[in-house]
Amino acid sequence: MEELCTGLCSVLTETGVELGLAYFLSLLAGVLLVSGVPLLTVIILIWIERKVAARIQDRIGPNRVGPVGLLQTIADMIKLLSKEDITPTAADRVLYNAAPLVSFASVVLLWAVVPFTPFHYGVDLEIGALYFVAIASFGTLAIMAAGWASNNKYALLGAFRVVALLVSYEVPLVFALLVPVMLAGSMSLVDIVNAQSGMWFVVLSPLAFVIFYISSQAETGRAPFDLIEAESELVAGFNIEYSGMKFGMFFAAEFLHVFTNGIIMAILFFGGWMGPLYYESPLVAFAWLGAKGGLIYFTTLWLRNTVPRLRIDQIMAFNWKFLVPLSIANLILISLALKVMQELGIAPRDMLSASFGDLLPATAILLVINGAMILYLLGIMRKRGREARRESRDARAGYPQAAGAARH
Amino acid sequence: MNVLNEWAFVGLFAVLAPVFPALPIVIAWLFRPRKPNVLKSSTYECGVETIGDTWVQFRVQYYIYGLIFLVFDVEMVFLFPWAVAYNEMSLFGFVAGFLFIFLLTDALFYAWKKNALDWK
Amino acid sequence: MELNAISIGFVVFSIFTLGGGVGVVTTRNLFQGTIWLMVSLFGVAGYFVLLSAPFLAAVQILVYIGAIAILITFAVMLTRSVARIKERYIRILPSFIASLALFLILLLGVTIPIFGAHSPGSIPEYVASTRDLGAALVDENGYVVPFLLASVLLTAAMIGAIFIARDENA
Amino acid sequence: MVPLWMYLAVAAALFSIGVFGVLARRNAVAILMSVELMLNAVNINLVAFWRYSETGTDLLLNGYAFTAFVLIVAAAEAAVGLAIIITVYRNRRSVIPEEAATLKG
Repeated sequence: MEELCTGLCSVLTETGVELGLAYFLSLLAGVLLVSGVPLLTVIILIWIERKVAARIQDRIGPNRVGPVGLLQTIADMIKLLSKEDITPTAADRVLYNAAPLVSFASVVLLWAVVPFTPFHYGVDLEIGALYFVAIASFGTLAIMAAGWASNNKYALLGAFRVVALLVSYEVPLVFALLVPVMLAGSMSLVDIVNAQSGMWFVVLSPLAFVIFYISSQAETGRAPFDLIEAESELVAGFNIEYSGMKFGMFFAAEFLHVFTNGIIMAILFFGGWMGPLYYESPLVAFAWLGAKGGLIYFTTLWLRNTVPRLRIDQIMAFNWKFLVPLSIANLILISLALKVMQELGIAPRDMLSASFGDLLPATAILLVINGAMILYLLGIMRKRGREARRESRDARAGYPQAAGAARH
Repeated sequence: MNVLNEWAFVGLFAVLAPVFPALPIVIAWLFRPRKPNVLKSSTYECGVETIGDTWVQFRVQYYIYGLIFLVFDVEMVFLFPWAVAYNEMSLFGFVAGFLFIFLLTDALFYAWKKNALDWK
Repeated sequence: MELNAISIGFVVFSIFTLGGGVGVVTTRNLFQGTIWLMVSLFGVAGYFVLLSAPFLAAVQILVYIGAIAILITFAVMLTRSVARIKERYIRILPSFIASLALFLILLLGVTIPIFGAHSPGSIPEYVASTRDLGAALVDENGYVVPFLLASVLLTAAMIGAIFIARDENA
Repeated sequence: MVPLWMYLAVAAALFSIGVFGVLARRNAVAILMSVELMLNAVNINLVAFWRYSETGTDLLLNGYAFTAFVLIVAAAEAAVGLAIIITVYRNRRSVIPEEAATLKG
């Protein structure tokens, strides 16, 4: 993006445009180019999401508008445009209208730091990874504002539950995010990708990836954490009073957020644009990123359409009593092991220049540690599962009538 | 591109980002039908006029989750620089960071033992 | 002050900061007050960017908009009758005069001595990065003691606040 | 670049707004928010002085690190302060500090 901006800037100044204006125009072109990517993908994403959901549920999905239903989203948009937009009289008008804008904008803003290829990105901020977390917090505030501004008790209750869920799962998310930052020794997303030239971080710390994956599934409000859209419990949640295009914006923001998280995970743990022949052409690099992100995105859809929703107390207990301690333990163990290895000279201190061979001993040791932790966790889960089954069996034995009711 | 130019890009991005969702909403505002009536624009409830206020009593548990989250979030102010400097750090620096995390884990442990983590 | 990206940013963020601040103290509705507070603190984050401290800006947004705003909202909802009562301001005129006088004193006492000093040319080119901060935080000659004390403070705050806020009958 | 005194002037104004809020508001939550404004005015000053100090080249991090510490203290203050407000509200159904002055002799 840098060459493009400077190039455009110099072309414009040669044609006689004032320097400041030329600079502004080239910056604007860069912004439009980068933001075009998420805006175009969101249209396709909605189609993909519906098609995948349909296939998993043994349906066909949209297939009428356009070839294989590709234009269904356009048709939906036209429908939403013609819908009456109701603003409740009791609502706080400014916040009510601002909330969907902020919600969508906060997701689009994330794309400013996404490195598409080694040389094509919006900006390479020194604090890229932190930017990702900070911008996402605008989305949380937007949900809170939407729930409050609707002046509806269901909306407010829904917003409260969702916000409690979002902030809770942000803790393990950030602790898992610290692992790639620590390994790469930088928060810049470009540096993080480059540091994976020797070994993908998912190999060095699979547990961090799993924690990040689960919490980002919760952050986007997807099943099994879909309290945002808990239709059967809260009428519709925080967006109950929204209609027409404003509702559509919350909807589009959620879809885009899921895909954005897939891309971010590909960057943080799967080496971003890295892959065979990525240096041949930026298109190949871009394709690698898209393929990795798309694959992760597909698994989140799969999960969403397969698992049932958890109760809120289960969700909270799972987060605070399992995921948070686990993510802290993971961070401590990984950093301890790596530091000891660095002091002994087994592991390199600079991931950027480390080759595959340099990293092999460190990888093996970290994998063993991770494997031990996973085995230990499976042991705990098995014990808890056995206890839960025994409890339910005892309950059934004690209350035969209740057991009968449960069986039918 | 120096640091501030990067942020000029982000700033412009931030200005334009809300415009993208605003455009369809404005277009919809131009084309949409307008047939408001009192019933339609009233608050969505069970059909009966709300008595009193929307405010319902919230449980204090929300605040406690928010509080624990706040403490862990603020911790990131120090943990991110620590993680960035990790590779060049001596063993002493690592132990300091380790103690930092350990002390905060204590607080989480306290909350757990006091059943403050349960959704009641 | 010539017209460039920095001066435009400065003006915009000043409007955010001060406008938000005025909004906080004049809005009676506490939820709207929280939103105004966030507008103001967003402006402060913008200043941090202009002052080449982007890490602090990101952390400012993360901590205030991500966490403190949520916490204040939860507290407002828990003490819910507050938002309904018509809060009367007290001592408006004396408070206004006092704060105005304070502003003038600060302006005279702080601004005049450094007016003209630190001309833009003398601003250091290189600024410390996040890595420098991280290294200094755990350096024995740096901030390792405050670093650990901050952890103790946070632990104490969390334990204390949970102890206070918990329902005794639960 | 913007001269240093402009940052200080804005910080002074923000601090004064915060002082006005603390003096004139009666609601404890509003007072807490005003205190946050004052703390942030201090932070602007710290970062501005850090940036404009001519010794910035030898990596003096004092202003930078201090701001981070102020942020932490502000967060701890908000957490404990709000917890106290909630408890006082629960016991006395009021969030006006003057009405909760039982400890005063």
